[in-house]
Amino acid sequence: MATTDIGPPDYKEMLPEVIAKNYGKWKYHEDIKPGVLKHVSETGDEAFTVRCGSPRLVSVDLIRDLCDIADKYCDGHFRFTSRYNPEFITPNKDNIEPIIAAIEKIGLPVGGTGRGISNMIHTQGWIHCHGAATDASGVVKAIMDEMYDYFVGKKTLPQKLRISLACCLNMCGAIHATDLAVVGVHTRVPTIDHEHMTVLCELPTTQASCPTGAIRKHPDPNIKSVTVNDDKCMYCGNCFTVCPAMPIAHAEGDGIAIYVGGKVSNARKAPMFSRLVIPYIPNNPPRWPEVTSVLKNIVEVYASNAHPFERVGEWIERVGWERFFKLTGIPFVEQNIDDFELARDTLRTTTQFKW
Amino acid sequence: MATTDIGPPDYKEMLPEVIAKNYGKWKYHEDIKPGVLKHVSETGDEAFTVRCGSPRLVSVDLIRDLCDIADKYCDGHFRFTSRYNPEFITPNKDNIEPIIAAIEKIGLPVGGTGRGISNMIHTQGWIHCHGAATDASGVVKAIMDEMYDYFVGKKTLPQKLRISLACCLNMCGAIHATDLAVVGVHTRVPTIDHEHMTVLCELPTTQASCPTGAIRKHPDPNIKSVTVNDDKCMYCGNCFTVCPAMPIAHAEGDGIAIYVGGKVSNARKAPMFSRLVIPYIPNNPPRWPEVTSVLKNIVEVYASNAHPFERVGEWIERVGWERFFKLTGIPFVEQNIDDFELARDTLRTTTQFKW
Amino acid sequence: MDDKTPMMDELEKGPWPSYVKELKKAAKKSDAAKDLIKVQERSFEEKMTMWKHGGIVGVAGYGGGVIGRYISRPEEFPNVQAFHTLRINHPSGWFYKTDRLRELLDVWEKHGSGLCNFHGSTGDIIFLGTTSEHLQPIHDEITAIGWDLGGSGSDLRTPTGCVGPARCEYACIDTLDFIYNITMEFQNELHRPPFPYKTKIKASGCPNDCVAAIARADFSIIGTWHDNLRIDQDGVKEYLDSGFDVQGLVVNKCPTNALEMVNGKLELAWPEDCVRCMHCINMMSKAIRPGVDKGATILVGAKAPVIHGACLSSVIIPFMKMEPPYTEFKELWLKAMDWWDENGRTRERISELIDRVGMRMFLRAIDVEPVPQMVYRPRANPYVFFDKGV
Amino acid sequence: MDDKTPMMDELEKGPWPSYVKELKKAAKKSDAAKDLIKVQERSFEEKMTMWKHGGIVGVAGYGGGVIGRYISRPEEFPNVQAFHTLRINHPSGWFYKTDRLRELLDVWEKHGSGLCNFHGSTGDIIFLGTTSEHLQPIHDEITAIGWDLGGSGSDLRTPTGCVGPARCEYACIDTLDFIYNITMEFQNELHRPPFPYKTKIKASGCPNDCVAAIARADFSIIGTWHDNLRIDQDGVKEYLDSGFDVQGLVVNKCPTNALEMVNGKLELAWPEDCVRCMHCINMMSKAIRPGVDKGATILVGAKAPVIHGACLSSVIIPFMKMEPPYTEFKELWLKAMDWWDENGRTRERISELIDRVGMRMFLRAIDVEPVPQMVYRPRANPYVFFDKGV
Ligand code: SRM
Ligand code: SRM
Ligand code: SRM
Ligand code: SRM
Ligand code: SF4
Ligand code: SF4
Ligand code: SF4
Ligand code: SF4
Ligand code: SF4
Ligand code: SF4
Ligand code: SF4
Ligand code: SF4
Repeated sequence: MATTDIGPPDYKEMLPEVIAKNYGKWKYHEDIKPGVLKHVSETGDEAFTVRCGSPRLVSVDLIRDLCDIADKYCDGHFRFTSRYNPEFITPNKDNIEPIIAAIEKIGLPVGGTGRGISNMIHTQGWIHCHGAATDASGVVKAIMDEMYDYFVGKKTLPQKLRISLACCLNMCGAIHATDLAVVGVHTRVPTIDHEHMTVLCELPTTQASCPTGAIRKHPDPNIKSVTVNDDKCMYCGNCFTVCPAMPIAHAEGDGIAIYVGGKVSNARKAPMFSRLVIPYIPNNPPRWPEVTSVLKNIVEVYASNAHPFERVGEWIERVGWERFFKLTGIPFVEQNIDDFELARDTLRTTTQFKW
Repeated sequence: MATTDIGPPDYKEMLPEVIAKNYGKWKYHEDIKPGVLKHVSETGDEAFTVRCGSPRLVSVDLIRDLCDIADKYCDGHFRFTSRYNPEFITPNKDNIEPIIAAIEKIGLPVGGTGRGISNMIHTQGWIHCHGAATDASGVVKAIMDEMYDYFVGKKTLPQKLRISLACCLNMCGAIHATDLAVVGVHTRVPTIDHEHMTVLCELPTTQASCPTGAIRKHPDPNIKSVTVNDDKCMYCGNCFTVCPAMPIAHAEGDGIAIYVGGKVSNARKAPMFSRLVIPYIPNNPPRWPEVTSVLKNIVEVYASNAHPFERVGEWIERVGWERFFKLTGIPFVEQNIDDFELARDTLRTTTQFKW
Repeated sequence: MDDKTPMMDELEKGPWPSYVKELKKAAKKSDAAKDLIKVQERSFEEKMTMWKHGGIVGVAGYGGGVIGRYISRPEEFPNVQAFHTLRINHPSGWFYKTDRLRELLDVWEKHGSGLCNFHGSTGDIIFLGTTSEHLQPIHDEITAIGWDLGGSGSDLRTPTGCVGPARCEYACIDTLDFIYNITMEFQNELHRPPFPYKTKIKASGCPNDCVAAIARADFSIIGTWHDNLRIDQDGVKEYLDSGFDVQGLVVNKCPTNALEMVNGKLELAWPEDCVRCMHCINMMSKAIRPGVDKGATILVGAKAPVIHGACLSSVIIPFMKMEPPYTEFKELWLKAMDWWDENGRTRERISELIDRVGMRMFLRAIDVEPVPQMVYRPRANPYVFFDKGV
Repeated sequence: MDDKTPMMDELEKGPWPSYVKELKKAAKKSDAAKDLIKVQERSFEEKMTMWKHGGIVGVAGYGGGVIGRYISRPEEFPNVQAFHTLRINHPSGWFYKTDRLRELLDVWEKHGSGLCNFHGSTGDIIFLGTTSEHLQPIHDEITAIGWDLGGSGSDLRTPTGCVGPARCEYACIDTLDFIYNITMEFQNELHRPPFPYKTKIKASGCPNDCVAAIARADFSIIGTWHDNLRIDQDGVKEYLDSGFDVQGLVVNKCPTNALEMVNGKLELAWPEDCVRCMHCINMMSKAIRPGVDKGATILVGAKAPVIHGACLSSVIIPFMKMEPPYTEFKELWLKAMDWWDENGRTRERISELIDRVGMRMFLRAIDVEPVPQMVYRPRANPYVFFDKGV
């Protein structure tokens, strides 16, 4: 009989000494330099953190390399952040530079703190998921190569800027509230494999899966299958999630949409959803140059227009979306206008707007 | 053969001389005193306007009295405002006091301009409508007696405050965007007159009329009628509007709800909807004292808390609805929380709030 | 039943003018008005309306303009057994010449209760209470003296506009002329209900929106300007000299911080940020005025709650010049009506249709390109149609 | 088919660390990893995923923790024919001791591709790619060394919390202890999918919300305080002396204007207006701190778009003390789960159920009184239920 339900290891065992000792006693922190934080405790203790980037999809060897660094400088402990970044914590200021050197030696960039761009939250993409409308790791690599200077602190921004990616509308990164969201999208109606429908799928579940009610029973009672009303289908792929007999991926139709201006922190403004600015960019592996260049443009326009400490969404809401489209030169198209369930609240019910 | 389609009289014939002459040439205006405006034209001409209140539901005699005043002081012209108030316009400053005296003589109050409370937009109520869940003219009289000082300028407010009333959810005054809205509401499920159903009503229309889909075909195929799912019915009375066999009025159940904070002007803030603050107050004719006292309370709390030139809704949105409920002492109840189609957008998706 | 009406009598008291007094004045000449007081008293006692659904009544050749109304207890209130209302189309801006108005009142006194609403909340004069036999004579007699019925039923309702250029320095469009022009042009749509449901047009001369167009009309025409507002520094000086707090009450309250005080001058420092909200103009009417390139923003969709909740109108055309004969507007409106007519369900207002099928369908039908001015912000959900390909 | 992977090779270039290099490292020891590179190259060529829907695979006694995955072209890529992932529950706060972690990696290298995600976007360690036969042995071996699977399917997913008191001066609750405590308490709910659909819990120590709880968890626990934030004037002076623009960057940016500079002192002049947004604290961590009466705001409902569009969590309990054993929270959560379980449809998240039946039903089920803190603003529509009478 297998052991079950033992749960994860107790975190207390995992804490570095300086952390265990000063747990709950931290007083303030300072940004020492890009990638390096100093936290000061009420006990007078100091903890220095060195953060670095990671591709997230890693070999066990890379993790072992990280362990080596931790063993050498951090009493055998390290952690990851909520955005996949390894962090090395030490009470010893003199360890900072050696840790940085060790990190750089294994090919990782030190950075990701402060007013710049941290690592991208992302998902599986073509590496592992059956539903992916675009790749994840490949696109992320292309984007982060472009944004590198903002990670390592060579360039800074008015405030933190988060980029996230999900390879389909399931949005596994929950990236619906992020400064820049990159989302894989289908744009073709699913095809239907009537032959395997009943073997592979439960018809009522399949019908219920459709947000717009586009899926109906097949009109021919002899065919135990469904039909899709093309006019109502907006290619969300939710039917495919529950029913493999409705494949939706399409080499020419699949691609990427860009959403902008979300945030989750409650600082200054309440959390905001990201908003669709570019409905479709075709997949263009291995470097998705159209995607990287629109993101670069948005980041630069933000950098030169926002007030200090203003997140992307705060800036846009202050100046207005009409101004955002003007400044970035992104064309406004019918897809930008909501027509789903809460659409009405997005319509501009005032004469107040900018030209 | 009757004459048809001649339309209303040409407005040009209806204009007072000073208006016709300075049409489109007005330069600025001044508030002379409560109820009196002065408009100055680029030609140098001046027009003085004296505005007064009216019960809206009037006899021809009262209109003839107004005509008399107009004949005497305003070259036989006068107008009404979009809130039912008669206005007398004269180029002659010396006419102001005589006009005021004449107006007061026929029992009307001079006022309704500037930062106070103007006449109430309202509807028919028990005077004429079959759907009324409360009266209109009676409630309006009771409220305006209470608000009189704000109309005649004895008391002023931070900014204009509009009160409107509709006697059922059809909201004929379109009062969904007014500072204080008084709305007649039913709170009981309609009864069904199965016997007369098919004579009086079209079944599909009746079913379609229900916003929540509470109306179904009668399960017994022999009964050509409908049933109502009590759990889904929120007493909107829309079924009764299209189907007389579904009466919904109920002496004990009918009453008044209070909505607060709407506006239509685009000044400073975009137009806003009024929001439910008190879901139900029983009808209490002839003076609806519970209604008048809650309105008075809200007006006074607004008067002593808002910034200058801040409308009710602007004030509340600035300080927060939690503060509004605290300051007014109005209890917050489950009905205040939206559960209709756009409910999600009203939920507080942030940790930012006041205690 | 006794004839005492204590609750009605109570409402004769108090400072606000009393409608009960009006009822009583009318009751002196009209039995119907007399009964109406009793009806009202009974409603107060029983906390219920005494009225039934109206039947179909009207005048020859028209499908609207009359609301049929019957009492539920004809034995008790015989004189208001039938008590219909007529809606009389007001002149633009609700201006009246007394002789013309008196003629109209005379007709009503002859044929009805002598009670009326000045005005109904759509904007008509309401003649309140008469019997079926009188309807046609009333119509014949009022048309003979140059008046006509307003709208009711599934038609274009009586359009209304603010006082505008007649007495307001802010007017950016000629609301009176526009309203009169379209009322005359669309007499057929107004009198013979051709649509899936009612539809309304209201016009305000500026964003203050004094006829509440944005809340109460399917088509809301609101005056605005496309260039910069005009500031007269002498005027500013006057305000400053008078002690008026220009910085606190004007500059600081501009919603987009477009204004600035520079060396005692008030400047539209960021003209491209001005959203023409009117606040500074309202505060300093002697010193600040709209620009000179005037026109209107056209917004669509306001209505009351039934069925999907109340709507405010939303921007469809950010800027349209509004000169007679208003061809551009009329073509737009007719295209919109055609589309609604073809696609709308019974009792579905145009905003509900837009909600149901999507704004893009509406824009295509009226040949209008999407612009960001139409929305506060783009969609958050990813449920996007590409029916024209990618 | 040739073995060249030019597009993969391209992604070895550039300054950001390359996942392709990681794949290649793993490929040295694992044929599956080797095939994975080819799979990825083929996807790049064909612009399509090569993966099929997963079948049901798992470990004894558990209903979750494994995602089954098969390749659509087993002939072409035989070594990834089956390529399942395991989700390993991380320790609170993602802290690791290297010896414990190395043991875990060894198990994975022995039984799988040697590729992993540190971490998955829910927060698990993801072991990426193995065959069905290896699943049970992996589980047996990791439990033997003190690790366990995380969640998948219709269960409580692996809860996560921010670094909190371990290294953050802002923490108002002990996120690490709380997450560990509930993870242990609800092992059954985590391993044996009992619900209509997945459900998530995340905890952040303060409103900065560094685990995005408000956007990514059905239950979002966010630290806050009920008294006033604390200002140390010596600290303020230091900032001022350093030339930091306290007025412009802090006072002026407070969303509710609760702060004021008075004679060189920074004061919370309107304490009742502070909405604990963290901005001033973030800006001046040496001078401003949360209050001392600490606890959490509990918000409910965040999720991704499927089916009704994405949701953010909304306030359910404005303030709850969070002390071990967290009984109040656990009772609340269990009541909510019971209600969801009884009323939720298949694949309906709790926020979708709340939307469908109304917040009042949820509040009644969890015995919570409505308070205005739950909403930005009250309803605008008049469609109100009175099922408990008036
Ligand atoms: C380490 C980490 C928590 C963890 O448990 O892993 C963390 C740690 C800190 N966060 Fe964070 N945040 C972390 C993810 C987040 C997230 C979540 C996310 O990015 O997915 C958010 C919400 C982002 C959003 O709104 O979209 C987040 C919003 C903040 C904010 C609010 C920023 C704002 O103004 O909106 C602050 C305050 C600030 O930056 O001044 C903050 C501040 C901090 C401080 C300064 C807190 C402290 O005193 O120690 C920490 C160092 C910040 C830095 O990186 O410069 N942290 N922080 C996470 C690092 C992620 C990374 O590797 O980049
Ligand atoms: C006469 C009338 C137009 C008409 O065609 O009949 C009118 C006339 C003027 N309005 Fe108005 N408004 C009139 C209804 C409205 C309405 C509609 C309503 O109340 O139903 C509104 C929208 C109200 C709302 O937002 O809910 C309205 C919002 C304004 C505003 C914006 C106020 C604000 O700050 O929100 C101004 C500007 C101001 O007050 O400074 C304004 C300003 C004015 C000015 C000063 C314009 C001018 O320069 O002549 C006029 C005199 C105002 C006064 O009463 O002190 N008028 N005004 C209407 C008088 C109604 C009445 O009898 O009380
Ligand atoms: C007379 C008037 C109220 C008043 O006392 O002023 C009125 C009276 C009625 N309205 Fe209205 N509406 C009146 C202005 C409005 C307005 C305001 C406006 O036009 O600015 C609205 C809100 C704006 C809108 O159009 O949505 C309005 C929204 C309704 C509705 C709800 C329509 C909707 O789509 O939500 C109904 C219900 C219906 O159409 O079945 C309605 C239905 C009715 C009916 C015909 C009752 C019915 O169920 O058929 C009422 C007849 C009452 C009677 O017996 O006299 N009435 N109605 C107003 C017309 C007077 C006039 O012509 O000047
Ligand atoms: C592995 C992971 C992505 C990653 O690369 O990090 C992932 C992968 C999958 N998710 Fe997810 N989700 C992952 C975190 C999330 C998150 C983020 C979070 O938890 O913070 C979300 C958004 C938050 C939420 O719960 O709504 C998320 C929302 C979804 C959804 C949409 C659920 C919804 O209600 O909208 C689906 C669709 C479904 O459940 O059928 C989904 C379904 C899936 C499936 C199982 C595909 C499917 O259709 O059944 C994916 C398996 C991919 C594979 O082959 O490996 N995944 N998924 C994440 C879990 C790793 C971990 O345990 O640490
Ligand atoms: S976002 Fe979609 S495609 Fe990507 S991992 Fe999640 S379910 Fe799979
Ligand atoms: S892709 Fe989405 S919208 Fe289209 S049929 Fe499938 S579930 Fe419905
Ligand atoms: S609001 Fe309702 S009850 Fe009142 S007049 Fe209009 S339809 Fe009749
Ligand atoms: S009153 Fe409204 S909710 Fe109730 S059955 Fe009638 S239409 Fe439906
Ligand atoms: S809407 Fe503008 S133009 Fe018309 S009356 Fe009001 S302030 Fe004047
Ligand atoms: S009109 Fe409004 S937005 Fe424009 S400058 Fe004046 S106050 Fe500012
Ligand atoms: S959420 Fe707050 S307590 Fe937790 S790490 Fe972020 S700033 Fe610190
Ligand atoms: S925490 Fe936020 S709301 Fe409170 S005083 Fe500081 S900046 Fe203002």
